[in-house]
Amino acid sequence: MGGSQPAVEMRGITKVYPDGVVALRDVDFTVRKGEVHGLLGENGAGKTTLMRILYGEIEPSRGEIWIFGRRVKFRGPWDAIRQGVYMVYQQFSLVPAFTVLENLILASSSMGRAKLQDVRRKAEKIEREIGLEVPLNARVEELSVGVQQKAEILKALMSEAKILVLDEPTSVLTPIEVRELMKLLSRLREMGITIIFITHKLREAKEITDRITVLRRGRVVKVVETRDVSQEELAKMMVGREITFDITKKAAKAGAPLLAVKDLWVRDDRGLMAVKGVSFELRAREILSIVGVAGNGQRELVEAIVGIRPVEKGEVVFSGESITQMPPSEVYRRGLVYIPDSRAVGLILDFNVTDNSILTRLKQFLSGGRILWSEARRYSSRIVKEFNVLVDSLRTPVRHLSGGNQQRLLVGREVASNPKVIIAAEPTHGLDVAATEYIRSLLLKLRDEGKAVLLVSTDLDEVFQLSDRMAVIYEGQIMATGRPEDFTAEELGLLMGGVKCEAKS
Amino acid sequence: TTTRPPAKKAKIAVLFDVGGRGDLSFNDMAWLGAEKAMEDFKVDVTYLTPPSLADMKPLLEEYASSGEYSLLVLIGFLWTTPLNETADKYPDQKFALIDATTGVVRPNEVDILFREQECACLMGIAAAGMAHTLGGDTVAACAGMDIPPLWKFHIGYLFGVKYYDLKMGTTTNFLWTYTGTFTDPSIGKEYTRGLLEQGAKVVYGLAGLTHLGSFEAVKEWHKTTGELVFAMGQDASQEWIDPEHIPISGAKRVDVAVYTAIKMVVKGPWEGGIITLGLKEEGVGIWDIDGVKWFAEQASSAGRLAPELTPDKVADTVSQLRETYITPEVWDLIHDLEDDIKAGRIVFKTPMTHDEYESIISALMAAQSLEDLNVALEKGSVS
Amino acid sequence: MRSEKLASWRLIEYTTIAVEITGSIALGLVVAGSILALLGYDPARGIFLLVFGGLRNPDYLLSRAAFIAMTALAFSIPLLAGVFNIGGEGQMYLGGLAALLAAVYSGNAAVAILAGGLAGAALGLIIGALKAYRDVNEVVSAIMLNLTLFYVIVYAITAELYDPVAPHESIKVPKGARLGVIRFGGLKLHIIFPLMLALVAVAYYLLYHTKLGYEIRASGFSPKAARYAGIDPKKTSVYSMVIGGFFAGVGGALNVVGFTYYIDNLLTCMYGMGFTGIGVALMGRNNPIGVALASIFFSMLVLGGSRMQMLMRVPKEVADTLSGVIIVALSLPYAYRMLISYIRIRRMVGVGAEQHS
Amino acid sequence: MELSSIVSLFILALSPMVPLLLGSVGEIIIEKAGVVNIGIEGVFLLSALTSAMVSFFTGSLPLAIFVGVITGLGVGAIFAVIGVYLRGDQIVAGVGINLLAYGIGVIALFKTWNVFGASPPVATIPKWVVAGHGVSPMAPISVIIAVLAWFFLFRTNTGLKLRACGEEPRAAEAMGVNVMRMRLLATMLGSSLMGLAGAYLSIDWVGQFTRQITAGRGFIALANVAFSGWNPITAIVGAFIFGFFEALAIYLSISYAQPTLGYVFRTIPYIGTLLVVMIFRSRGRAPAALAKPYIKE
Ligand SMILES: Nc1ncnc2c1ncn2[C@@H]1O[C@H](COP(=O)(O)OP(=O)(O)OP(=O)(O)O)[C@@H](O)[C@H]1O
Ligand SMILES: Nc1ncnc2c1ncn2[C@@H]1O[C@H](COP(=O)(O)OP(=O)(O)OP(=O)(O)O)[C@@H](O)[C@H]1O
Ligand SMILES: [Mg+2]
Ligand SMILES: [Mg+2]
Repeated sequence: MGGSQPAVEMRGITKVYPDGVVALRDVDFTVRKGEVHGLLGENGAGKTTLMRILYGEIEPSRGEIWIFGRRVKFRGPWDAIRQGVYMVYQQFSLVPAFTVLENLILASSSMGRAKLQDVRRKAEKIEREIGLEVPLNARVEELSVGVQQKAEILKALMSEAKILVLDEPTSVLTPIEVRELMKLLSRLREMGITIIFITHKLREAKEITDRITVLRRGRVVKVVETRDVSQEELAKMMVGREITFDITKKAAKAGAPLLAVKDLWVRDDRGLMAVKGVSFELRAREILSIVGVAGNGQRELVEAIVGIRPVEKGEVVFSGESITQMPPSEVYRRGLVYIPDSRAVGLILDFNVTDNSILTRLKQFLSGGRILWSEARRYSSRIVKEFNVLVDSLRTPVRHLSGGNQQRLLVGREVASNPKVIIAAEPTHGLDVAATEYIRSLLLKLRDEGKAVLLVSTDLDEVFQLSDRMAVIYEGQIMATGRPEDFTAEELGLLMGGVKCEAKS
Repeated sequence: TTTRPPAKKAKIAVLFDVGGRGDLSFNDMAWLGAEKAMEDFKVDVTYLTPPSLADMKPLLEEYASSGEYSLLVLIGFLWTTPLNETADKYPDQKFALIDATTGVVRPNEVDILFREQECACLMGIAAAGMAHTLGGDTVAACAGMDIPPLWKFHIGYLFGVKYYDLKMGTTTNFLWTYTGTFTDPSIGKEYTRGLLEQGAKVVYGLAGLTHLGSFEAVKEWHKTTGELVFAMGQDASQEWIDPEHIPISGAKRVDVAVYTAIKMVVKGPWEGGIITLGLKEEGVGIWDIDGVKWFAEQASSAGRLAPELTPDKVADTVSQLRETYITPEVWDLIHDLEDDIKAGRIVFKTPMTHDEYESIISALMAAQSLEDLNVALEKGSVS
Repeated sequence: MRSEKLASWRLIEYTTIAVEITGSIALGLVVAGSILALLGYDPARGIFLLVFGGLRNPDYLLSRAAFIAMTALAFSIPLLAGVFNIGGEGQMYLGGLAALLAAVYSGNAAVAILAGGLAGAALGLIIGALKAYRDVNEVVSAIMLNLTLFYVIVYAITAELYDPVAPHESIKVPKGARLGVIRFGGLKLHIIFPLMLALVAVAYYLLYHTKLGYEIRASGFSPKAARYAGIDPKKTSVYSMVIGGFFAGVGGALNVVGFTYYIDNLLTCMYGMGFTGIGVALMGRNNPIGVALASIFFSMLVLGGSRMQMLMRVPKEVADTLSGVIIVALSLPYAYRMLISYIRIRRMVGVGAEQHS
Repeated sequence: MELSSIVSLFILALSPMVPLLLGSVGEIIIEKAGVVNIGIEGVFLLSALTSAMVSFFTGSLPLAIFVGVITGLGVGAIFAVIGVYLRGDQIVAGVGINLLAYGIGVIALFKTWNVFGASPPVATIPKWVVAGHGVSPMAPISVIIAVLAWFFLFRTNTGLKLRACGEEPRAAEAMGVNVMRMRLLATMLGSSLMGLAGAYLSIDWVGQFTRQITAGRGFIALANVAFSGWNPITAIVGAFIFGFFEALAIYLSISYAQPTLGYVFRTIPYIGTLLVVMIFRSRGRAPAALAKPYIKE
């Protein structure tokens, strides 16, 4: 036996979902003991599916799994956890109504009885050792996404996993947090823990992994040593064609002001003040980014602008008219549209494509209270065509679309109405390279056509790539505004963490 | 050789009201009569419980129009209007309506009614008598819903209690309560507990399955407080259920009514119209010990009788109780009134409206002399 | 390529639904038959009567289905908006009472039905508004109101609105306000059924072709997304309860002006039909057309049960049991779906699965 | 009203409280795991039946209670297989079970005793005497059970896992909870409490089985679940308030001479409960994944 046994060996894995989707075909996947192994691929390539199988959550239709040389058959994650496998999901797997500590107890109790005080002590020890800060007694639903992600990782460390699977763990973290996570992963590797790391960010994959497996449409394209490949090569393997990375941005020639927010104060769901006197102006032909760690009032801010959330104080002016507290449908109609950060909010997943195409624009498809379905269908097929939404039929429930295609539909719907101002929150969250590129160039194109874009993002690459101006938000206040050249990534990271640097505010 | 086809049996259908069989009183008694007729006349009897009131008329039409049945026996007053709207359309179909009347005389319809007051007044005397022997002064009734047959019970029962008071010079509190249900024994039990709290010594069960809870309450009261109290049953003899606490039951011979109707069709003579059954016709009354025993035997053969009991034991216990707690003077009162009624010297009024019912009750409650009781009477007077 | 895939997707979807429904019914009937055999009755005859016995009088069958369809819609429409309306029973009682009074005072059936609908809608409004604006769980308020209304209406009929000639019944709907029959040549059809079809069509139209219907469905699937789209899910849920209440009220009205012409003082004319509606609504997958079919199927079982009782002397309760079995079997669509996909996947993956190494 | 009457009312409130409390605590456990069992009535009925039978034929009360509980457990298991493993629609299955139970109850009555309505009286649990009233030992027992259920749900590892299944089954599964099995077990546990309530109905309160012995109490228990905000301790309050109003209604309708008014008094428990809910808004909310089948693929 000894060290030569691979930690994970999956052989001939085929997975057919109940509705006939073949997610994986004859996949062989091997992870060496103690390495960080990257798993890359487009949206829908089957990465998550493969890992869910490894974690015992779903059964393969065919194929075998070995863990440390032992053939295993997991009936559920509880079996996997007992064998030392632990997975941190793409969507968080925390119970929102519970406190962090309760979630930790829950996770620990699958290995036997977990005593409250023991779990707390152990959690605090880990927090101290690796500098994670998570408030144990706070309810998960009250935490920002970034903190939730930390809670997830804390949970995984508590499980004393020997094989740790991380499915897109960095997509909601700030650069500083990403760096911390990377350091953490290195330390775990030193401790002999095997890590499987899924990401769409090739830079991260390059930085942290030892080897990489690339999946495309359910098949393994290649297994490579990380040091032997470049990011460009990786991208090409994933997509099967050349990818241009540098999106060309023409110089900004900002036009007339379209949207002005004046001293806006907004409360969050718990009734606490989340936006405290924010003011800014957005002009035609410009992309203004609101940069910040998730949960610093960005959502409340944009919801208040479009009228979903009541405004405590302040004013929103759009094209010279006050739209403060105007009903959202009216705001949208006037040409201010909003792409929310969650596809489950922007789309009704159980509705079909046509139904969804008119969600925010229902009034335009009405004639005396009746919905003009033929027009709706025409509109929706236009969106599908124009924005390359891959879909069987307009009657397909949106739930059956992959995330990337859902995002295209969502963005397409909002853009197709020819708005003046687009508020886009995390428009590329979770998308693969190709889809990300598509959405980003679309936003630039819109800007060049004379529209204005308010980009709300936690992804600094995206922010630097797209914005003409940026504003850093921290705890509901704008810390600094400026052009991308005015900031280094480090400065930005500090500002996002609430540390003011002089001269930039 | 050819075998003659067997003589075709007459087919009879018994249509219950929505409650259907299983109420241990009214509907079950009806089925008893049908079963007896089945045996005695070799007729084929089938039955049906309609799913709801809305189904009654269509179902009735369906069976009347089929022409298959010699007689349709309709059990309960819910059939009144459906029958009234159907009977004329099918002159060749015979109908019997039990315990209600359409108020119309038709050649193809016979309505059989009961004079419940005649039984209830005797029960009232017995109840008042027992209450006083038990050292109390309150009698009560646990009734189902506010419907015409119960109005008659109410009037009769109250009449009997007042009659007792005025004859014996006592004052007896009278408690009457509608539980609002015929099917909920737990509510029956709680109402009865409430009545016992208020000092009731005897509780008359007039609520179908609901008053089974009264029996339990009375037994439990005795067990927990050590104070003996009684319940009285109705329609069927219910003494066998708990002979130590149910000394007496009122009879309402729905079985006789059904049997009579079937007999009229099978043996003749058939004559449409309205028949009322009272003490004289033995359509109502108090179950005698033979009746008590017969019901106990039925229960015993179906395995329903408590293991420690036998029909004889039931009969013995009951007659013992009746001897101990219903004194000869009380029996005399009962028999006197019974004779008057049987001889037709006294006829009770049947209230036609709720107002009339209420006014009779309030007049009876206020009665100061025997003459005051005459408000409940159609004919004759008490003295 | 695409269209090919689409065609096969549709085909699979429809065959799956067909298999689900026939499978459920077949499974239910097999179990029901075994119960009959176990109790010593002839299962074949029993099942035959149960299913087809109600067809002897189609006019009656269809009319009877009508008010159940109404109480079913009363459940379905709020459910689509995410509200659990267990109060159809009380809304129907009140609708029946209002229809009776309106019929007596106006002498017009249309007015009576409208009055019934409005009364039910008012009750729906109360439950819906209590939920949306006072956080009172709709299950609590609906159950409490059902029972309260039962006793209040029984009291009203018993003590105030009774018919002096038949005191256990309420005053009657006047002749002119009773729903009649329509005749085509020799065929006659009680007008209730066409009326139900019209109302089902209205419900369908409302849900799938109007703004309000869209908003109801959107709010039910995702209140968050609805709010984003500018829909107020609370207000929408109240509307859905008003509409649901309206249908239940119409159900009560149809019962009174179309069938019984009075309310009895035990409320047996309507008792329980609101709850029956819940099962029927779910059998019909909360789609108005499904609801119409399910209410007819359910009425077939009820009347077939009566037939079985009459001809085979099978107690009513046995028929109820059999209906229960069939309803449980109908709750299992997903099981059939899993079965079908299991078979398909096995076929796709091939038999030699285990030999791979 | 005199003091003694008030004391009486408090004591008389206990009998209706017991089945409501046990029923709603059972349902709370089930719903906390994300399953809704609307078939409370059906479980009540079947358990009432089996324990009445055992009590009648053996006279052994412990055995009767045990069989009632086991009946609840069995029905719960069947329900859970349908509603959890086969992903049947839980509401439809619950409605079906209610119908089925009623039919089975009556069939059993006529197969056993040749009657359609009610079993003969059976041996009942002896009562304690408190202030001149019979009080069932089940009253304090049901309160203790509610407290234990609270402890179980909110203070133990298993309770935490159970609640996780009702809040976020996907996350629970990712943390190693066997969601389906937990839901099965919760349904069985909760249903066995309903079974105990059913046994109480027949071998304690009513003293026999009747075909409609539940009289809609299962639905009121369902309402009490929402009333309590899914908290067994608050459920004690809810069940007691309802029982109190019921006793008050009976007291009033007996005390007033006009008999028909009894109907009006019968509305007191319902209107009273509704008012209480409106005045004291409950803070608890339904488990997030309630009634949603857990589908893995
Ligand atoms: N529950 C499901 N039922 C049916 N098909 C599914 C299901 N989940 C995923 N799929 C399909 O399986 C394929 C692989 O999905 P998977 O989630 O594994 O992709 P992925 O590589 O993780 O993509 P991403 O990068 O977007 O996370 C996709 O086509 C997807 O639509
Ligand atoms: N054919 C399908 N049938 C049912 N559900 C599906 C199907 N395809 C995808 N889904 C579900 O839809 C959602 C999105 O699908 P998919 O996993 O392909 O997206 P994605 O690219 O991984 O998006 P994201 O990474 O943001 O989740 C998932 O919850 C998946 O389980
Ligand atoms: Mg994904
Ligand atoms: Mg994925």
